[in-house]
Amino acid sequence: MHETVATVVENRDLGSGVHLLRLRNREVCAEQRAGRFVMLGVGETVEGNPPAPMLRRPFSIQRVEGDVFDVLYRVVGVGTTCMAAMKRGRVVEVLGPLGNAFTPPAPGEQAILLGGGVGIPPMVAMADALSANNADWKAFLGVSSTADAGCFVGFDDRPSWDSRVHRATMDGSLGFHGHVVQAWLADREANPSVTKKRVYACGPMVMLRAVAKVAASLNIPAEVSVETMMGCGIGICMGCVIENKRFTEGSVEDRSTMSPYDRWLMACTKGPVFDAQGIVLDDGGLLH
Amino acid sequence: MHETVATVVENRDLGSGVHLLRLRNREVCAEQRAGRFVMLGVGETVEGNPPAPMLRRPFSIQRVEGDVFDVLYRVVGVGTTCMAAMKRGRVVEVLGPLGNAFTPPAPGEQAILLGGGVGIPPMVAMADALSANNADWKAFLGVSSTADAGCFVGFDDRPSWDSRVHRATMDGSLGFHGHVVQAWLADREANPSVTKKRVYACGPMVMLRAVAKVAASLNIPAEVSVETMMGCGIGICMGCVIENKRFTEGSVEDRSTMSPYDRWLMACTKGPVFDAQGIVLDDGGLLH
Amino acid sequence: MSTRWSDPIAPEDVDISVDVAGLVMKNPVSLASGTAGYGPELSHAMDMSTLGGFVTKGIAVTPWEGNAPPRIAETSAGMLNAIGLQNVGLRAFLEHKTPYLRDLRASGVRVIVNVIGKTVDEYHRVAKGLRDCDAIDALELNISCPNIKEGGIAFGTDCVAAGEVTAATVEGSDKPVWVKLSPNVSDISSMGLACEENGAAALSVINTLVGLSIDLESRRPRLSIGKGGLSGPAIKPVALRMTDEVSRACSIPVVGMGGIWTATDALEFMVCGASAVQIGTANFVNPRTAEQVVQGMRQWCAERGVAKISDLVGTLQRK
Amino acid sequence: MSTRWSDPIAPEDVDISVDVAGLVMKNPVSLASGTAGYGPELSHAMDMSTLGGFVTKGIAVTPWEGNAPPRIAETSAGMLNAIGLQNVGLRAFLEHKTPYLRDLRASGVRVIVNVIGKTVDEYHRVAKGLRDCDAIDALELNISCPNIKEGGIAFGTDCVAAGEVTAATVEGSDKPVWVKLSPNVSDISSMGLACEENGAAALSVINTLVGLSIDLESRRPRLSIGKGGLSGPAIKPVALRMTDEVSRACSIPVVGMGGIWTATDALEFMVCGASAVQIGTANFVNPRTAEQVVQGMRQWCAERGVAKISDLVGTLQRK
Ligand SMILES: Cc1cc2nc3c(=O)[nH]c(=O)nc-3n(C[C@H](O)[C@H](O)[C@H](O)COP(=O)(O)OP(=O)(O)OC[C@H]3O[C@@H](n4cnc5c(N)ncnc54)[C@H](O)[C@@H]3O)c2cc1C
Ligand SMILES: Cc1cc2nc3c(=O)[nH]c(=O)nc-3n(C[C@H](O)[C@H](O)[C@H](O)COP(=O)(O)OP(=O)(O)OC[C@H]3O[C@@H](n4cnc5c(N)ncnc54)[C@H](O)[C@@H]3O)c2cc1C
Ligand SMILES: Cc1cc2nc3c(=O)[nH]c(=O)nc-3n(C[C@H](O)[C@H](O)[C@H](O)COP(=O)(O)O)c2cc1C
Ligand SMILES: Cc1cc2nc3c(=O)[nH]c(=O)nc-3n(C[C@H](O)[C@H](O)[C@H](O)COP(=O)(O)O)c2cc1C
Ligand code: FES
Ligand code: FES
Repeated sequence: MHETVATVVENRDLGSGVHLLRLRNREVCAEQRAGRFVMLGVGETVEGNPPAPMLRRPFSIQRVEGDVFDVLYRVVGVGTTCMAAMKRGRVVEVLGPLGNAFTPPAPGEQAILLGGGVGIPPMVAMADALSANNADWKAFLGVSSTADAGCFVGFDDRPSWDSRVHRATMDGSLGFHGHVVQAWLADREANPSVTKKRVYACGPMVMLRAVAKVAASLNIPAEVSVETMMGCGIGICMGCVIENKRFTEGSVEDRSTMSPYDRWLMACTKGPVFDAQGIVLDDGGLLH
Repeated sequence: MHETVATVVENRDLGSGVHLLRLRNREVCAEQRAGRFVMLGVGETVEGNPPAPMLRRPFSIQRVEGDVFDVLYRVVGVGTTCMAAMKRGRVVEVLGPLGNAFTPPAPGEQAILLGGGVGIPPMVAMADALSANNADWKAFLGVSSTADAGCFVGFDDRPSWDSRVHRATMDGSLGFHGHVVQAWLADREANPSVTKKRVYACGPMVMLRAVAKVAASLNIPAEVSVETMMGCGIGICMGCVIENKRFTEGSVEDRSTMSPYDRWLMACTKGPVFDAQGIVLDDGGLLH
Repeated sequence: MSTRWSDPIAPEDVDISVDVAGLVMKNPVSLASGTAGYGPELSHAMDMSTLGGFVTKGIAVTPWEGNAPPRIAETSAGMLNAIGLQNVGLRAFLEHKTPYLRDLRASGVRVIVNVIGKTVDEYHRVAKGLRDCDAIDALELNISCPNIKEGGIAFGTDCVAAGEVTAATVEGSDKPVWVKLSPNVSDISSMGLACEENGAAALSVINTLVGLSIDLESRRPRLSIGKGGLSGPAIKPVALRMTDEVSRACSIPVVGMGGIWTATDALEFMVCGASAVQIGTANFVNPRTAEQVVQGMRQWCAERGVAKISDLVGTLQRK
Repeated sequence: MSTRWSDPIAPEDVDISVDVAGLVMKNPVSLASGTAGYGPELSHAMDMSTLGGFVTKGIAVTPWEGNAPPRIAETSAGMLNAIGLQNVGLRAFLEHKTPYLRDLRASGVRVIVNVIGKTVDEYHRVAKGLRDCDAIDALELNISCPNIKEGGIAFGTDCVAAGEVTAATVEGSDKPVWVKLSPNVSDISSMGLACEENGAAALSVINTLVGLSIDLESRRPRLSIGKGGLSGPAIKPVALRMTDEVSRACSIPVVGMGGIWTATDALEFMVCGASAVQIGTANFVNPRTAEQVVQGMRQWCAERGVAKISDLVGTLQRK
């Protein structure tokens, strides 16, 4: 983890409020592992005042190329609006890489990558890592409509992957008509295989819930990367918690080893990657 | 008075933290009279937050040329630091012109303009107005040293005025060695004249006090433009007050017409121009 | 109202009028006391007839000097003020300020006079002096006058004193009496209840938080008298919390304020229980704020099919 | 000290150590409770040995769950939190957290344990449990626990209760007991006095202001439990005012906090009467804030010839 600054190399508008921000910082790149994220200082700083917005914002690292790392983001509020205005050369405060990382698949396992919208970035990171290791993988990526196809950029930029990549839209305007989990299940049916699978997923809560449910019923191990409201990214604000399913629904033995402190897990340090069956995939309705 | 926006035409660095900001807005220009000022929205605005800094800042209008008006300013804090970063094309919120204006000299009177540092701008406005009316005037302008000579820009840009303009520095590095009031008195001695005089002054409090004292002793009418801490510029915050000398030191008749309400005068609406003998030229030590 | 919104309607079909204890206002937005002078000052910068209401600078029975400058200082997302309630006094108010206010009222804007005093009797006398005045609709008592040192009571932080001053003013007045509560208390609801029990028609929530700002180089307070009142967006979370608390504890209407900058801010106060709102500090930064907030509130309701803005009041969903 | 400064001196010649009721700290800057975990978390981002002190997250006699998310929300120049004092409890603290703290203490950083409880007895038991613990230097009682609904007393807003809980903790402890005051009161000085009279060694001023933030579209509070505590630069003027009030009313030292972002902010608290300061919210935004503030304070003193930083304490000039 580094508390440092990075320089904007590019901030590409991909349409529909989705942008690709490319930042240069060698140290951050050196420590990246698929699933990790950075806290970016996106606000405007005026002497004598805190930046506005004040808190840094968390973003997954999508890809590392040399000493440049990429962040794919969607404009949803004040912080991301500030990001969209960043010009080449601008210096940005960065803390990271933070959090744990996805567990690599065991030898012989096929990785199934499921990414929805701006949840696709960690899947790009996984695909890069898996490809570098010549591991077997397939990706199912979904957005609501072709207008959001900018979210696919990390995969679009690797045409050689095309046979592994399955795109889907909710409205059917591009690729598979339906959501990513449906796309995956349809593909399973069309191309049955006996290879062991391991699922990796990132996207809206509703998608992660579907992933966890399907993976459980198929008895496939699944890891999900969650997005909670983060204040610090390093375990000091205790703001980013997600509910520990072993605490609320665990077995008697599970519970006997736990204290009330263990009900809520900090997503920034214990996560953002969790076993899909280990946490309650619910956000009180305030996040997506 | 207009609540409007203006476009930055130029923001020229004149050295030593002094800048000339040129703003385009036809309506503001149309209502300008020497001595008036504008409230500028100088902060950065980020959605969902007030601008930082929040309050607008008051600046004299130095000169109007067509639909462009000039503001000469010195970087002293957060707001003026933001101003220094403004680029051509940037849109700035403007409220103005505000305040009263200098009383023009009576026919036959000679106007003596005394300006110190970033108090010179209203004297530029006066010189422009007087020259347009072919009135007789002399200006005495002071800065601390030649490094601050950028403050003279409004006069430097009118070489034809040179015979009327006397520059002074506190350290003697340019022009007269001493402050503006000394420069004026030295010139009076060197060039005695019987023409009736009327004094107009703007600058630090210590200078305005000297002006008021000398003018009183010479029995010359004098008007000063004061700079107080302003919140609104239009008489609604009651923040910008200066003490009414007629209230504290006035005659019995004076006082009999006044209520306690009259002790403090709002500089934004009753001023910024006041009779030098009518107000207490003291700022509690917190302004310059 | 349910959490879900309905289909959009036309902006002109939204009823944005509100009723504050029988006083119907054409929209929920007033200018807050001390931030809009006596009326004419702002009329050059905005169309005053677009307002729901207008609250005057505090009026005392005699003119007050106010404090020496500096009277204001900026802080992060806020400002401190210690104007010291400089005011023309009751007589000059009636003579010089009511003509404009009478016209403003005739244009459909509710006029509320903010009242200050150092003793219960002084409040009572202002109330009596304003009897039969046809330029005004209601009184708003400012019970957080910073005059404890001059022998006045801490009306704003003591339930008994707040009740007394309310009762005395109500007794003296022929108009509805609103009481403006101080946020510098452990329990603002009991203050509100004390006022309600003594005849207050509505409660204005909140006045400024007491704060201090200093200049480190000179090691002196930035304001001449030392402390001042904090206002602006910095205090909005405290103001929303108190609006919610008071509106649930009391049965008279609440008028909310504290840091309102946008239509969204104003609507948040209504959802938290305010029947109407006031805008203060924002007027200094953009004198057309109130006009824009009114328009924005109407638009927001139209887009969500809210036909009557007052249906939003106090609809905060709790778990 | 006079208002004028002296000739500059070398930064290394400035004595920036302070003494808080006999506890000597190598510099005035600590990390505030609940904003720096139990210590190790921040050590990856900053050099912890540069700190004057470190205050742990609040510790209760048993582990607490804390609240459901969302637990934090941003506001103008501030943030709201309702973590709900999730904590590992006394036993796990002693077992798992003290080893790191012991090392930290050995590096010259003062370690203060923030204590929470729902009853007087719970505070007392934590104090007793921490007796003889050589990893810590002092206790800091958080008496503004948001647990009134669970049957606890409003320690933070009631002088008698605050005095009782102080006395019981002092009685149980072998270490100096600081009490951290709530700003949500009418008169913070009497709260401070009540604690002083009951044996408090120092007073920490201030905890968070109670606030509310809502999401207008869903008409729900942004925090799961509704209200939360406001911190950050927005509250600095209130915190400075209370630091000044408490330090003048009480004779025990005051530790100031609330919105500190820069060395200037920290020095302002000292001039207003704080013997030392704590940094909270700023750690989230820049985890190296404390380190930079310490350096900045030293530099500032050097430039003005202040040879001993503690000479600045309480030197605010009044008219
Ligand atoms: C580990 C992690 C990785 C993330 N990676 C990405 C990414 O690669 N690309 C991307 O576009 N987004 C990502 N997010 C979400 C991103 O952080 C938020 O969209 C962003 O912080 C919103 O900031 P804002 O100021 O624009 O929105 P705000 O104005 O703060 O809020 C707008 C909306 O966004 C939601 N939101 C705000 N903050 C967060 C947050 N920290 N997490 C989730 N939702 C939030 C709010 O509930 C609100 O509905 C990630 C979040 C986490 C925790
Ligand atoms: C009617 C009027 C006309 C003015 N004309 C000019 C001008 O033409 N050129 C120019 O450079 N300056 C002018 N000023 C002063 C100018 O407004 C301040 O320098 C400016 O507001 C400082 O803003 P800041 O944010 O940079 O400083 P801050 O960070 O707010 O403060 C820095 C220092 O400036 C002082 N200061 C802050 N605000 C004011 C204020 N409103 N008035 C006076 N001092 C202040 C403070 O006491 C402090 O010492 C004028 C002021 C008034 C009232
Ligand atoms: C400069 C100034 C003067 C004020 N004067 C008064 C006053 O005379 N009477 C009063 O009841 N409130 C007064 N207030 C308080 C405001 O009416 C309002 O309650 C407070 O500022 C919070 O709202 P805001 O954040 O929108 O400003 C004043 C506020 C400011 C900033
Ligand atoms: C997320 C968060 C958690 C906090 N937890 C505690 C706590 O456990 N005990 C406590 O006494 N204060 C707690 N506080 C209050 C801070 O210690 C501090 O008093 C307050 O935030 C003001 O300082 P600041 O503005 O620098 O943050 C917490 C504050 C925040 C923001
Ligand atoms: S984001 Fe602060 S603890 Fe996780
Ligand atoms: S600046 Fe607000 S009244 Fe003059």
